[in-house]
Amino acid sequence: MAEQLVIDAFELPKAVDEDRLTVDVGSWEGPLDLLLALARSQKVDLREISILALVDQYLAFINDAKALKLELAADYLVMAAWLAYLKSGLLLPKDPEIEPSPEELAMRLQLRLERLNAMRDAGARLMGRDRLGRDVFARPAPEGLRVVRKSLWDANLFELIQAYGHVKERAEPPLHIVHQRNVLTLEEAIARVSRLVGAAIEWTVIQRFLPESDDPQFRKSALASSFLATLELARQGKIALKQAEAFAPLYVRAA
Amino acid sequence: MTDQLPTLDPAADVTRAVEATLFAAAEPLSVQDIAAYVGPDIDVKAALATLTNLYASRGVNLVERGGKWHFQTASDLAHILRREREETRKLSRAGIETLAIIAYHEPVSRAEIEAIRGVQISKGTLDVLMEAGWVRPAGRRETPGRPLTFATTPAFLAHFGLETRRDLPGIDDLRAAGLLDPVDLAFEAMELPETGAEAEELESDDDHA
Amino acid sequence: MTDQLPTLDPAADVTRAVEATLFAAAEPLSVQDIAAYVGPDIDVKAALATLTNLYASRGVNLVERGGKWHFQTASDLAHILRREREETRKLSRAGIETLAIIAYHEPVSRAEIEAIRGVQISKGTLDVLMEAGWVRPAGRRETPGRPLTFATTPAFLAHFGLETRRDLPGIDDLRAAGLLDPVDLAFEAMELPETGAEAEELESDDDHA
Repeated sequence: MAEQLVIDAFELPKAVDEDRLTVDVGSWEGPLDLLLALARSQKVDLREISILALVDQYLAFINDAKALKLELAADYLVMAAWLAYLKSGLLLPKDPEIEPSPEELAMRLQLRLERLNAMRDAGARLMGRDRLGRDVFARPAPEGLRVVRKSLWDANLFELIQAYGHVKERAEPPLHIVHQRNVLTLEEAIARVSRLVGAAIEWTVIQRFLPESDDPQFRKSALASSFLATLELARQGKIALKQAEAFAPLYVRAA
Repeated sequence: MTDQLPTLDPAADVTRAVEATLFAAAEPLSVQDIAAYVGPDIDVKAALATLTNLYASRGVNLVERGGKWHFQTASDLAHILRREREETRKLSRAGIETLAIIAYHEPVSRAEIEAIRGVQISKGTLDVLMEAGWVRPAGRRETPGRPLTFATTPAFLAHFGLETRRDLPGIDDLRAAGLLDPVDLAFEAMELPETGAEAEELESDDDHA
Repeated sequence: MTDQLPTLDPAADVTRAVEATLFAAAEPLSVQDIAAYVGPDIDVKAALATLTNLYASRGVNLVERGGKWHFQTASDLAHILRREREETRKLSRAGIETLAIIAYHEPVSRAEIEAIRGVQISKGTLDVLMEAGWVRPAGRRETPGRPLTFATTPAFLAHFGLETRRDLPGIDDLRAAGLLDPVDLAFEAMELPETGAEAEELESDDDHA
């Protein structure tokens, strides 16, 4: 919890419009940047810096800015408040109940300043190097190296003959052949039903007239054909049909 | 060799300056151009002579063209500076169909290929087949218009593992192998993207328009 | 000098070929790139060593940057060549610092850059660095939120004349001083005398939040 607070205090508010900031408080990029500039003005190694003096410098700067009626960005004021708190903590007699200690907070601030300072120096040293295109130059108009792409075309015999097959098939009118299927044709069914009914006077359920088969598709076909056959034979007056209700068994007898 | 030691002598420094100036220039430079960089009191011509000599046997030479100087790679090394990269590419459907028609019907003219395919072929399709080394022009047919005909090459037979063209299976063989199964065609009709590609190829083929 | 005579010896021919390839190339080349041009059986590294040595004292030098090789003008001749050349567009202070942080800490996330700088990175800063070709996205960190990280490119090394990142000015000193470690880590590493003596676990107050 305490650790979290420390981090929060140091993670400075971020909703800063850089343009406005430049107008308001000079060329500093946020409070940490300003603090580093002030610290460097102490002209000592950052490790030797007096955090108390630094806090005073910062607060004085903020006060001056206020006196000049410059509009200060919120994060500068938050930092000022936080530094004022830090200062009081450092000056007042030690209170062991305050965690983290003001000394720890001061140390963390110093570590942050050292890191920012190190990167600022590193950036300056990078920029000072002999840079390609500014101090040293590559050949501006090289002949260039050419890559000649040579295609190896890939196709196999199967693809070749399959392609030819497709061409021929597309060019010739397609011939559609329906596969032989195991069915009982209507003609067969009419012949079969009329033969089996014969002169029977008993009502007989239609299933009795169907041929035996293990093929369920054929049985379905036989039932459909035989049903149509009974309708046709009834129309011709050769047989009579009887059904008690829808989906009830259908009975057949000679007329 | 002297050019490997740090140069202490002023002439060498001048040579270095001229060398760097020529190297960094986007265009060939005249003696006056160079002098504008290295300074007016410098014997640019002497430096150029030194450099020309120094680079004469190197991979890079200093050359003069029309009073302007520039570095260029040695002409005998030109073959190195182009590298061939082989890429395996799949023949398009139009390509393989055209190749098949040529193989089965050779010698065959472009119009005949189109009649068999039922669609026009783009110029690029035959180019690709000839680039692959599988198809060659096979003389003109003595009919009106004297159309150019095409035939396959020995490289075609070699690539497809055929002794002769007679090894190509006949139409009946194809049908027996199921390659002419109408179901195949039905499937093909469903492959819309392929149909689209074919149409695009036709659109881009403006000499048939 | 031997390099002024027509070369008959194979090693010299190899050196000439590597020289011409590098000279003609529009971009710095790796050893593999060069081998693709001059041939696979060539000792490119030996040729590069020979050329580096040969050109060391010349107006043009052969340099290695991030594993890639190119010729460039000698840095001591900058004063001659800088004239009439437009200064490369000036990088903002934010841009310079961000570039330095990425170079010295890579791979580094945006939040980590912001933690060091104490301000949010404004929108264009990373864009400018990436547009210059100096910074690239370097994958996501496997921590909550999977933040994207950034790192420098070979072009960064080439531009700033660095053979590798180990040549970054002062990087060894900074690392030894712990200045490349996060504040938390650095703080834990420090032995604060009073921590052991006085710290008692207490409820923290939060009125300074």
